[in-house]
Amino acid sequence: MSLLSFTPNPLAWAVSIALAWGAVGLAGLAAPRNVGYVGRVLFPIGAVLAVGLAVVALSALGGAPQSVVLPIGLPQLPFHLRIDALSAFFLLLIGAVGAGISIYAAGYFRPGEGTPAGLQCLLYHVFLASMALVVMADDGYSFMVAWETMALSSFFLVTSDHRHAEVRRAGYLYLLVAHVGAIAILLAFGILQNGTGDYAFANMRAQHHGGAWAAAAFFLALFGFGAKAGLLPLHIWLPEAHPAAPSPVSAMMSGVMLKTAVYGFLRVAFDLLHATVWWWGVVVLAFGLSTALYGVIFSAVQSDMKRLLAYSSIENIGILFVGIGLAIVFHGFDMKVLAALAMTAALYHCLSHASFKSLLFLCTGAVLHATHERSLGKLGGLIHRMPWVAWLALIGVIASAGLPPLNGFVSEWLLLQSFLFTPQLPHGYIHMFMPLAAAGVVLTAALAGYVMVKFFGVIFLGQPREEKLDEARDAGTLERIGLVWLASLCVTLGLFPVQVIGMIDSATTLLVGRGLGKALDTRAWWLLAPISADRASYSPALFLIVIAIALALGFLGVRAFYHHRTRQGPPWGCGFPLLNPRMQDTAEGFGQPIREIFQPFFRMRRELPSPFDAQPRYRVTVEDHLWYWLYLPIAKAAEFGTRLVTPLQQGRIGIYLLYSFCTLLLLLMFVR
Amino acid sequence: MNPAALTLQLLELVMALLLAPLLMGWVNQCRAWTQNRKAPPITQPFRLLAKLFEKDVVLAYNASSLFRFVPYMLFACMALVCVIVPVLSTDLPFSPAADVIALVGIFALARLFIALAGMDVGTAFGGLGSRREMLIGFLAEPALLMVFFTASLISRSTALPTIVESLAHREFVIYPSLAFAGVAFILVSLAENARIPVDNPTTHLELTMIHEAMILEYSGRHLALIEWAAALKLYAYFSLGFGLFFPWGIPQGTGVGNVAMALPALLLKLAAGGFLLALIETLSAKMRVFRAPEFLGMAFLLAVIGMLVHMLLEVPA
Amino acid sequence: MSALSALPLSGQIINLLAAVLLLISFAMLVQRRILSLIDLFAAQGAVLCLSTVLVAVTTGQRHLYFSAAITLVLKVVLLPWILHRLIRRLNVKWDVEGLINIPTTMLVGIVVVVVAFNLALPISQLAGTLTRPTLGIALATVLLAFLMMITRSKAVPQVIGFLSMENGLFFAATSATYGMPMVVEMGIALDVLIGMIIFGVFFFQIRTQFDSLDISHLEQLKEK
Amino acid sequence: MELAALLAIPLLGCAVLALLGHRRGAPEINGAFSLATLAAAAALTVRVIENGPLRLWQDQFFIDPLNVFLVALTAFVGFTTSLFSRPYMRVEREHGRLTAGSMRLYHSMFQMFMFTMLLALTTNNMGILWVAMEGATLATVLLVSLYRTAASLEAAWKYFILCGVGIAQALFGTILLYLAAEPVLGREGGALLWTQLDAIKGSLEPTVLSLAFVFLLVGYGTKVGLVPLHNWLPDAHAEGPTPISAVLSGLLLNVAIYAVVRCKVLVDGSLHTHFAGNLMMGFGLLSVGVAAFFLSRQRDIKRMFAYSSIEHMGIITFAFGMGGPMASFAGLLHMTVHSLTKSAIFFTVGHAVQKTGTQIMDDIRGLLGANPTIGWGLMLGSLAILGMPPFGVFASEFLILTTAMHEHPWATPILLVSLGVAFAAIFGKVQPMVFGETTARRLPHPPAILPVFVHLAAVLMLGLWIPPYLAEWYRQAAKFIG
Repeated sequence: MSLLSFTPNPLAWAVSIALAWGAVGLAGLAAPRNVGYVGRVLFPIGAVLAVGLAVVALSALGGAPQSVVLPIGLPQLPFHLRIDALSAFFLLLIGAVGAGISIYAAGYFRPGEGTPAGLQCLLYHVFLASMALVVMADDGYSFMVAWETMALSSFFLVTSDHRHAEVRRAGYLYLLVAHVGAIAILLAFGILQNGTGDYAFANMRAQHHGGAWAAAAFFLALFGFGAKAGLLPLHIWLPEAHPAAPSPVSAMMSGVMLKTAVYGFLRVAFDLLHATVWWWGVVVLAFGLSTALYGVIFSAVQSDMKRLLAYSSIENIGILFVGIGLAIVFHGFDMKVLAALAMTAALYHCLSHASFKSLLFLCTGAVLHATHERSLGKLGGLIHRMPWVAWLALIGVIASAGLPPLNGFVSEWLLLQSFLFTPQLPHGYIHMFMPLAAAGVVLTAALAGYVMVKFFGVIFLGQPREEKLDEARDAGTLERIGLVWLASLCVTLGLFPVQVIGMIDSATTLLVGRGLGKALDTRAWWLLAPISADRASYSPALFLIVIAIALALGFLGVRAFYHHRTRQGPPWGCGFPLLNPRMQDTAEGFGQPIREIFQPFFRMRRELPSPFDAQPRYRVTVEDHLWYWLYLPIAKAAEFGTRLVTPLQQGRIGIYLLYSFCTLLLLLMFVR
Repeated sequence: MNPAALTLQLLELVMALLLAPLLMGWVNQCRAWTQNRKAPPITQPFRLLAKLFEKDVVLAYNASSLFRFVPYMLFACMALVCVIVPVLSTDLPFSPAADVIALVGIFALARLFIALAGMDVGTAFGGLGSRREMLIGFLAEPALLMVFFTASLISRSTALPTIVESLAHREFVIYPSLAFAGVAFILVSLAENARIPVDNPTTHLELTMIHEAMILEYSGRHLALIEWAAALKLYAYFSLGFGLFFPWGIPQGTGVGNVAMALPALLLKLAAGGFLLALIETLSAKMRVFRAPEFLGMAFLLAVIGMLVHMLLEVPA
Repeated sequence: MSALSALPLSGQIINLLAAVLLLISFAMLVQRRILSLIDLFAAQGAVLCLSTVLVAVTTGQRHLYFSAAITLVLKVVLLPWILHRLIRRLNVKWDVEGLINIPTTMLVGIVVVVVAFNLALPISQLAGTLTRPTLGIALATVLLAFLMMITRSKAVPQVIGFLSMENGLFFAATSATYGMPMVVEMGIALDVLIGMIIFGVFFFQIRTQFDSLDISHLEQLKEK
Repeated sequence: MELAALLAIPLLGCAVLALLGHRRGAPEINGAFSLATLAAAAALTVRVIENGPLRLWQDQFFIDPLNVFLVALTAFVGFTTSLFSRPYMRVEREHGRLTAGSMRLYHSMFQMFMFTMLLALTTNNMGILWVAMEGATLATVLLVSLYRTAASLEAAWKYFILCGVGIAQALFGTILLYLAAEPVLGREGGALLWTQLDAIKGSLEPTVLSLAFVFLLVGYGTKVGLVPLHNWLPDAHAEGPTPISAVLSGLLLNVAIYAVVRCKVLVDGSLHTHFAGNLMMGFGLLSVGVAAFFLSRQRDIKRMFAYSSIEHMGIITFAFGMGGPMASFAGLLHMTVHSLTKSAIFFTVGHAVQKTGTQIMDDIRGLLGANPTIGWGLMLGSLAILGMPPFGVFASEFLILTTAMHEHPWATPILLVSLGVAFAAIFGKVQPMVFGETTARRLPHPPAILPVFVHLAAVLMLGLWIPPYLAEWYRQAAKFIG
């Protein structure tokens, strides 16, 4: 850490970096259509700034909180900014992941696509800066301003290709849900300020709320932040918006923006409300678990690669909230160490998901650029044409499937470890039901593996399903740098959990009052044993070493004792000679078992060919029940509301006068 | 990390590499006997491996580098599992690298790779096999975890050495929960190891095959490695089962005497277990792929009941 | 009874005039013919003027003479004359067809009067004026005019209703407080005059546009 | 002196433009007069900043923190509207939709309208306030029917009748107010002067005042456009020329609210209950709710934004009804930002309508492609009016909602639903108009984009930083609004 202490004031640095992002964005307007300038100059600068932010955040993680009051904002309510461990943690996430995405984006923009590059540059950097400000904001107003600026800039980024109706629809849905969520958050702040008129978080922290008020604030926050994060009934915008956006933006939204929602929730639930009621946690956990299952099941039946990833993001958010819910439960029963364990799992998963999901989204971006195809049904065999992207994507896939020795597994492992303690909860029912939730988490993780096999296998393996895929080109240099950066993040996070947990321990301590630091077995730097080595341990480094040795020995052994002769020939396929690419398993086919098993989850429509069709067609569409059960009824209710008020304005002046007359009389009666 | 332990660790690995094909052979023999067939020699799997290693590899034109990488990866994963699961002693230097949860992770990692390999050449069968394999996988994992949960609730640990120690070296107690968990574990093992009634390791019938469908395109040394890895997997499941449910005979120390005592116990257990497997395979029929969820759902249910029973009966109030 | 007899004669006359005012209001409410409606409006203005003069005489409030003069000029002479001219120019002498039939209107009107009286009761007890009992009648006049505007489907009667409402307000001002301050009175009068001119403009515009003054043509702007 | 100029300049402008309004240079003359008015308002503001509140001409006029910023705002929006109307009205004239006479009427009445607004704001006399409010109706009613189409005629007729009748109720209320005050202040004591009334409000008879307030609320509330008295508003906004829609929405409604607030202060002082506030909260909520549901039915763009004005008036009324320093502060801020934002929106709408030749939203597409500045103006304006930070509308909504959440939590679900529905409706309609493939054509005169972005910049600034003296005025005004 001494290396990093060159920054005397992390807050000042972080704010300057946010401002510098703004400046970089504005510089984009100087030559909005000059892709070379915007891409090769401005975006790399943004990436360097992001790295700087990550460094600053690292140095702030261990340090004391710092705060500053800016001379802008409302008169009694200037902008308060503050960096404490929690903000620093999320700044680290934004910086580290943002750097990879920025450098990738530098190579991504091509002339003549949608919104001018300069404008995109502005929006992109405003987006980055607003995310940084969200996690630094220390009062309700500045938080909301940064929060909505973030929503707005990302909305414009999502709709940068606004000539397509479905992109517009996606953007609309996104901003609508975001806005409704924002109002809920705002109301939560309204409760938290407790009539003092002081919206600074310091004041909210000091307030004491009655049970009902606190619960109201908590659930409003859950609603508001859940809407942004994509928690179950409010997830509907996510699979629309993320695919519609340009890939770097999808990566940024999925990888980073969703985490700001998690940040907001943690801030309100733990820091401001102190999360002392255990059943809140049960509710959060239930929502999280159903979100995770829902997300992964839907993800498995998608046939658009970006939608698939978007649903997978929903799943991961669900897992995150499971961790948070569990932490609240433990915290509510005052089991601090266990709360710290669950919270560490959640925070770790934030980092993990941010790195691997942005990596995967960027890979889809590369594929999209190379092939102009998003539909899984038209891809295939790209590992031959795009080996860089394919192998880097494989890292993301393994991480996303939650497999050792990469980062996805670490957080999952921590989460399951904390679930193992749930039978100790001093409450009937809960201590019996909780372990079942663990099974749900495992089911989710296993399904995630299914999804990832489908994702990787259909895109990169097999034979190309279309002729034009033969012309696909691998990602450019800048794009590769971005991908490698993120992939190495995944690997680092996967291999050095002890160090990473040590780093984020201050954030955990801030949230639940206790870190894992003391409980962490420090017998060996390579061994992760959160409670004690007897209890459970995991060492990814050792893991990797053993596998590597076994791999090498196996490889060399076979060569040494036998031979390495290889012949090439046509595929065997049980002796079937007329193999063509259309005979491969399709994305739909791969999803078929899931559709069968989880049939009640879907609203499915199938068009089966009849035996006499000259051109037989098979089509299946899978839709979300919630859309029909929840959103359309809401839309209908709104429609009903409109129909209800419409007679008020029916054109006849006599009737209008009658309204005034009746109003007057009614009020006069009322006064009497 | 003392040299004795390291030696023991190596010994355990070598033993696994040797015993795994033998176990395969033993199961096949038992099956032949129970089915009134003439049994092949117990070393038949070794001969098969040797033959495959000798043969040339025939690669499809469009096989990718991933395809050639997977057999080694698979083999390495299974080797790692065998390093971790205690069979001769609980004092293994590599054992802390992974607990039971991580073990599930390794199996899943191997599964992911083989499923990807199955899709690589782009035949109709490969993809089909991969998808079925993943289907079985995601159904089996929660059940397996519940089994581990029960076991680790008893021993308050997920580290395998600790579980084994707590069951084998504390005073003897009957845990009814373990009975349920054990049955569940057997069901999961059958599914995970491509055994009847979920899969049939000996068939190449399109409609039913799962594991074989994925490895159709492999040949020569690649296929040998995969077969060996499959044998290792079976062996690993056996030793896991013994560690969780019949840990008696696994010593704590690393002394020669301890190991000498542990080896016969292991062989005995393997022989019994192999026979049991053959018996199950003989007595049951392969079921439709879509019955697999019911089958594994049953496993899950049993594991959960086991856990609840543990909470009800075995936790001192 | 004793309260009534305690009132001076002028007060009693004003009460009578107020009653007449109310009567005229009712008459306007039920009147079908447009020309008679204008006459009634003029009569209402005359009564108003008379009562204002009477109050002025009784109380010695100078500025009330002025108000009375304005009323006389504006509401008895000028506006009826303009209306008559308009009617002639626009050639709209048809009978007025109400939206609600007349007995119903009358019933509603009676209810409105009761309400108005009851509302005005507590207020008028506070007023320090001679004419305070008539505040209820003023309010009733306003509300009846309102009712008339609601029930009429032609432009001219609606405007007359509007003007009648203005009368009621004026009467209220007189009865409650002996009139508003001069500046305000002037302003109100100016507004009424300009309003009337604009109404005239409108009549022509509407007539040019729709060939009639039936405001049922003016029901196109609505939510569908 | 400044006040005299402030009132005389528009009056003079009215006279001059009545003569010259049809000439080529008339829009410039109009702009010059508006600029002069703005200068006078600025001078007055400076003087108030230096010397504090003023009372002039035997207390007949007064400037206090509540109306000084409204005066400045009115003059400012009046000026920017005149800038906007310059190219707008030229295009209308060249398309033959307007005659020379109507140009004269338009310019003259525009100045007249400004005069009545400023008079209503600065007068201390509740009676004059009424006269000025009625005058504002009269000045604009003929402008609404400027196009002489059937629809515009109908709109103007409804506007006139409904507002006329409404304001008549306000007169009755004023009379009752006078009735209550006369015994205390006497006839010569200036019983209609607000400052006097304010001084003795504690001794006013509560019964009379509560009745008076009902009449005043219904009367001025009609002008504010409170549901169910709002029916004239969408018609008038949609059918008149767009500059008039801009000033109606941006200024007239503000002034009407101002009148209501003035009355509320007196009633509160007399009653010592929350009666007036409760009434206003009720009306406010009803307006917000009903207007929000109306929004999604709209096809005409100006009509839609008219309903949006009703919604925002509802929010402001609710805020003032809630009372307390925070809510009143927010209400005042909301008045300011709403009037700036809404007029900016109408400016862009005006240009967009001229470009596409239709007010039907389904036929307006791809403004961003046709003219990026108009497109962005409309998009940003709409987002601002929908309460997206960092625009100022959000600042006030933030304060209003958070205060409501604490003090009247029952109201927040209504607000939440209404704001959500309003967002869905407006944004759902604006987005396809701005985005997508274009349908617009070129216009002979370059659009007046400056006013739009000046307004939006001001609104943006108010969201992030409120100038100290403005904040101070708000605070002081909020203090006596209570």
